[in-house]
Amino acid sequence: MENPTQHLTPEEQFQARIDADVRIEPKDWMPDAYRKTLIRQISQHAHSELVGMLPEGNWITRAPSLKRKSILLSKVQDEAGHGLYLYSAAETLGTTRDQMLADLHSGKAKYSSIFNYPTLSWADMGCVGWLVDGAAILNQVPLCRTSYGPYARAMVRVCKEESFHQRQGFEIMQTLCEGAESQKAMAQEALNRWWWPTLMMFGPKDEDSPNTAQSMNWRIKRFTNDELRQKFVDMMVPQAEFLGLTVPDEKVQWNEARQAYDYGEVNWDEFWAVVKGNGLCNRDRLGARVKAHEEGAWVREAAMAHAAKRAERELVAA
Amino acid sequence: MENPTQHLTPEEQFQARIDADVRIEPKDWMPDAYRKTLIRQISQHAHSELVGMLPEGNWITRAPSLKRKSILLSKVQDEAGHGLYLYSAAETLGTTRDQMLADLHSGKAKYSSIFNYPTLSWADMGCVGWLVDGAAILNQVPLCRTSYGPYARAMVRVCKEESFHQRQGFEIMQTLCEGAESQKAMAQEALNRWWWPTLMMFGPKDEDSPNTAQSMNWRIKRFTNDELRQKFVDMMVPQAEFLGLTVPDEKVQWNEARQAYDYGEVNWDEFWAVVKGNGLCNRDRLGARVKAHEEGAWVREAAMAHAAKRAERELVAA
Amino acid sequence: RQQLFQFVLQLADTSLILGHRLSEWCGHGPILEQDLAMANIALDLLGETRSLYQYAAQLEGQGRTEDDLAYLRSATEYRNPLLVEQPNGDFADTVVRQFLFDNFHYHFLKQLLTNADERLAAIAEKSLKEATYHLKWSSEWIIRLGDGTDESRRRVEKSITELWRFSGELTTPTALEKSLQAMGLIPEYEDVQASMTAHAERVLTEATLAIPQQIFMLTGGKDGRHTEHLGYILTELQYMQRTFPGLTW
Amino acid sequence: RQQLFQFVLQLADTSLILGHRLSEWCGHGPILEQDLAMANIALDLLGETRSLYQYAAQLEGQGRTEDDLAYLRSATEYRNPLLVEQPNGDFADTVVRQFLFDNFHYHFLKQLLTNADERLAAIAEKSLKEATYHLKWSSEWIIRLGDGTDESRRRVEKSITELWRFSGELTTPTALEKSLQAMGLIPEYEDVQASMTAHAERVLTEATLAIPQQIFMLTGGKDGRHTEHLGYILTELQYMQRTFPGLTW
Repeated sequence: MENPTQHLTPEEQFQARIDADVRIEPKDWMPDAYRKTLIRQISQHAHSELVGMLPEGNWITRAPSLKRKSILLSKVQDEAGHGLYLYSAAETLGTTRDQMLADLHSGKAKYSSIFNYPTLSWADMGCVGWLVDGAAILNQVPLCRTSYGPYARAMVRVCKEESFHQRQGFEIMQTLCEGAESQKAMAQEALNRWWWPTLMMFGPKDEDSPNTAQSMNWRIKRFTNDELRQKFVDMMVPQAEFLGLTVPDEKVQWNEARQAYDYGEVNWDEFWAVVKGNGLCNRDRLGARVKAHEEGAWVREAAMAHAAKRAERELVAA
Repeated sequence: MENPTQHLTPEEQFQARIDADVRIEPKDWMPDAYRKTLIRQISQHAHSELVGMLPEGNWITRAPSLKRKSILLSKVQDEAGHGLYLYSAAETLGTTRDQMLADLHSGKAKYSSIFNYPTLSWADMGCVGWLVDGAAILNQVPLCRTSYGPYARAMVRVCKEESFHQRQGFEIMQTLCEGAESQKAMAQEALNRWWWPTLMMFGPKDEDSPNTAQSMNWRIKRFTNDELRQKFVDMMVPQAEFLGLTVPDEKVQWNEARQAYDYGEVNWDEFWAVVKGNGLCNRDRLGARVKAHEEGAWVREAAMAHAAKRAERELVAA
Repeated sequence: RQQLFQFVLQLADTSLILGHRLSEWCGHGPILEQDLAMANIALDLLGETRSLYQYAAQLEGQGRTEDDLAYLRSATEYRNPLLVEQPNGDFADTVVRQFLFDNFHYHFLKQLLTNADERLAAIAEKSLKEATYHLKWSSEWIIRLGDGTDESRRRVEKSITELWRFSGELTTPTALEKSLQAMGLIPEYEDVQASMTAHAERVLTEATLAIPQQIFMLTGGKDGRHTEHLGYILTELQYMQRTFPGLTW
Repeated sequence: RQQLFQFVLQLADTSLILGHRLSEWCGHGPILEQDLAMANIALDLLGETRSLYQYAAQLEGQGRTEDDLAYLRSATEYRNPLLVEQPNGDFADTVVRQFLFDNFHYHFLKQLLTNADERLAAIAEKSLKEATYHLKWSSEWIIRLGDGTDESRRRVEKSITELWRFSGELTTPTALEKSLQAMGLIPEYEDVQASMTAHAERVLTEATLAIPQQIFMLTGGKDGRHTEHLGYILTELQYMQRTFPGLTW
């Protein structure tokens, strides 16, 4: 019997597999643009995990109890782990971690802009977990079904841990909101600072996001930015109410017709400023990473030199 | 009429001036040993001011009130000033600040061992002022009448400020001792740590101090170590009693016959260990100075290069 | 009155944090004479801080003291501009930070001399004398470093690139400042900015350095949105008062 | 019981301070995998800290909690040996500090397994598994750095010179420890030291490094006489609890 796909071009065969929800694996043929887009997307995600260690790492030494200190350190450690899975997933597409890091350090590669906001109080550890991880999960859960196999599998592990982190963040907020007046004020102040930046995490409005169609076609993106942003608002507004906190947007109100919350307009000038490197922490974040990398060079060289010596000795002994 | 000193050797003439309490000035002839001893002594004193900035500097950022913060910063600044006078005084003997600093950094030149003890609580700011400056004053007041003019004049300024600092230190202790239980405990704990090290500031016992005789002969030392140590104990024990604090030496008691306080034996092993570089802070102190000097090299070079350019331009313009 | 209180607090926080940063150099400066100079500037700023907090406490009228205001407010309650909380870095960073601040401080205080609020004018008068010296010190060092060695030039250029973006906040009025300006209680920043630009151009030209152009200016500190550096300053600054509340030292 | 309380507190302080130091690396390590490894060791030490403080609180019987013991004691009340409060320095400093501690920790815990005090023996049993891995990690890094490049060798030698003088305190019994040893409640340190020396010789030989000789050993931390580093650790560690006493987080 004739194979129905044999007259198709490789591109058509590729798209047919995607449309049939068959996973693409490293050795499969794939269009260059797909490969490049994925490398950009996965490495950007990996860099976000790496840079994302910094705003939370900022409070490890000041966590208010031994239990919270352990939980926070453990969470940041998980982020390092996510970074590792994701760099590995990206490497299956023919790049290297060194190359990806070089692109991060030169500013060529991006990471999530949310990490260019500072963490100024302990309540920020709550907001980062509750809101930032909450937004990340909405972005990421669909990626567990993304078309590229290694990425999808990495995301399954990442999402499992992220939802755990999100619960921990919510629990920090809840403890504050059930605590003293000073704690509740701290929680509200943090929410005021983090609300809008997390809405920006879903990216520009759909009309300003020209690559969405292609990415959705390739199933490396499954919802539009505005769809996800709406989902987020609908999820978070009731949670804020539950906590007794006020979302800092006067336009937030339930729209019975849409069965969704209306909300105000994001400050897109701020969004683009931060993307372009003009956030409060862009330089400090990238500076910290570059410093760690440069000051660690001799350690990496030593480890390689020792491994080489050892391999040679084993060869001689064999 | 015949000059009665004209048949004397230069050495004898020099000693005659000293014995007559006539000041030696930079351009006067002096024996090499006198010059060397003085350079060693003055530069050691200058280094002590410089290194002495560190243990107190350690609490400037943590001072408990704005007033105390200002007083402390001002005090440490005075020490920098003392360093300057003393380096200048030493330079009149034909050395340079660069040379003296090089000797400090190489470990060849010493500084007062007391600064190798750490400052661990705010009460240490009290003890350093009250006890350490108190001991320094006893050592230094006689030096206002020392035989070498520039040194004696520098010491007049230094002593005036030191006694001001000592009063401030005592006042810190007094405030603590009149304060809460926690403050009084802090004061006692600090006294426990500082008492013995300050007794060591007067140097080894007379029998182990072979250079004392020559120095006294040259009038660059006017009392023996043990004489000064006894004076210190006699002065401080009643002050501690006044504060309601207990000197950490069970042997301290008034000796009616001697009209002085008896006191216990200093731990000379500890004394020599710290002198030899094995105190708790020797490495950190010297390390901090070397670091400041090395990291400041480019600044000093820039200042000199600019001054040279400017001088040249003025010459051309003239 | 409440607005004036907030503004005086902002000025006090600013002097305190910069003075604190400078005091971190104490004992670690590149030249003993400059250790003295930086301690001196720090002391002047601390003196100004105390006058301002004392006045603020009086304006507030809630019985809080200068130390309560300095030691018992959180990072998000602090109102200093971002510039002054930036780390000391190397000596060039410190000099550039100081120059940017002094240039504002001097020209701002000058305008404040004729202020409608007499107490503020009096504080300004005392501080202006000191600020005159500070600006001279930092301007001269900009010139020395810019027109010194290749290394010093490279370093000071780097510092300018890093820190210039914090200078705009000084003369960008917040809602509070606009309101006080509208009441004529504090000077318009356009005038201050014009004098600052003229002075900066003169100094950078003499230093053979270029004035940065088209810098995106960061703001937020005067509204309590700080960089992460401030938190660490406060852990040290406030540790004793937080640990032993209500005691006399 | 009071003495055992003091000793358990000393062990808890030790794990806490070292864990805290390691946690400072988080996000700044030389290799992502080593960020993970150091965070892991820090987490193990924090876990041990909590078990120990909980036990100490119970021994004391005054109703203090683990957090009270960690967050509301001053530097001079802390009883950790000086080694663990030393700054992270470069990666070689951290590795050498860790190696010196792990070598003690592992051999000490091993002796503690058969301890008369069952609770302490139980904590030791759990921690020993972790300490085994820690010692493996730091020993392997000593070997890699010693027998790596010229630079890594130079750095690790410098770290050994700087830090070895803090190793003696670990096995120099204080009055408290002597008293507990006399009661047979904690192991004699001679045995621990012998195992440590043997292991250190094996590792340094493989690393082609010399064992330092005739080092003057610094002590004091276990009696509350610390270096100045501890104070700064505590300003950060304790800031929140000092600022908001008695709250739940």
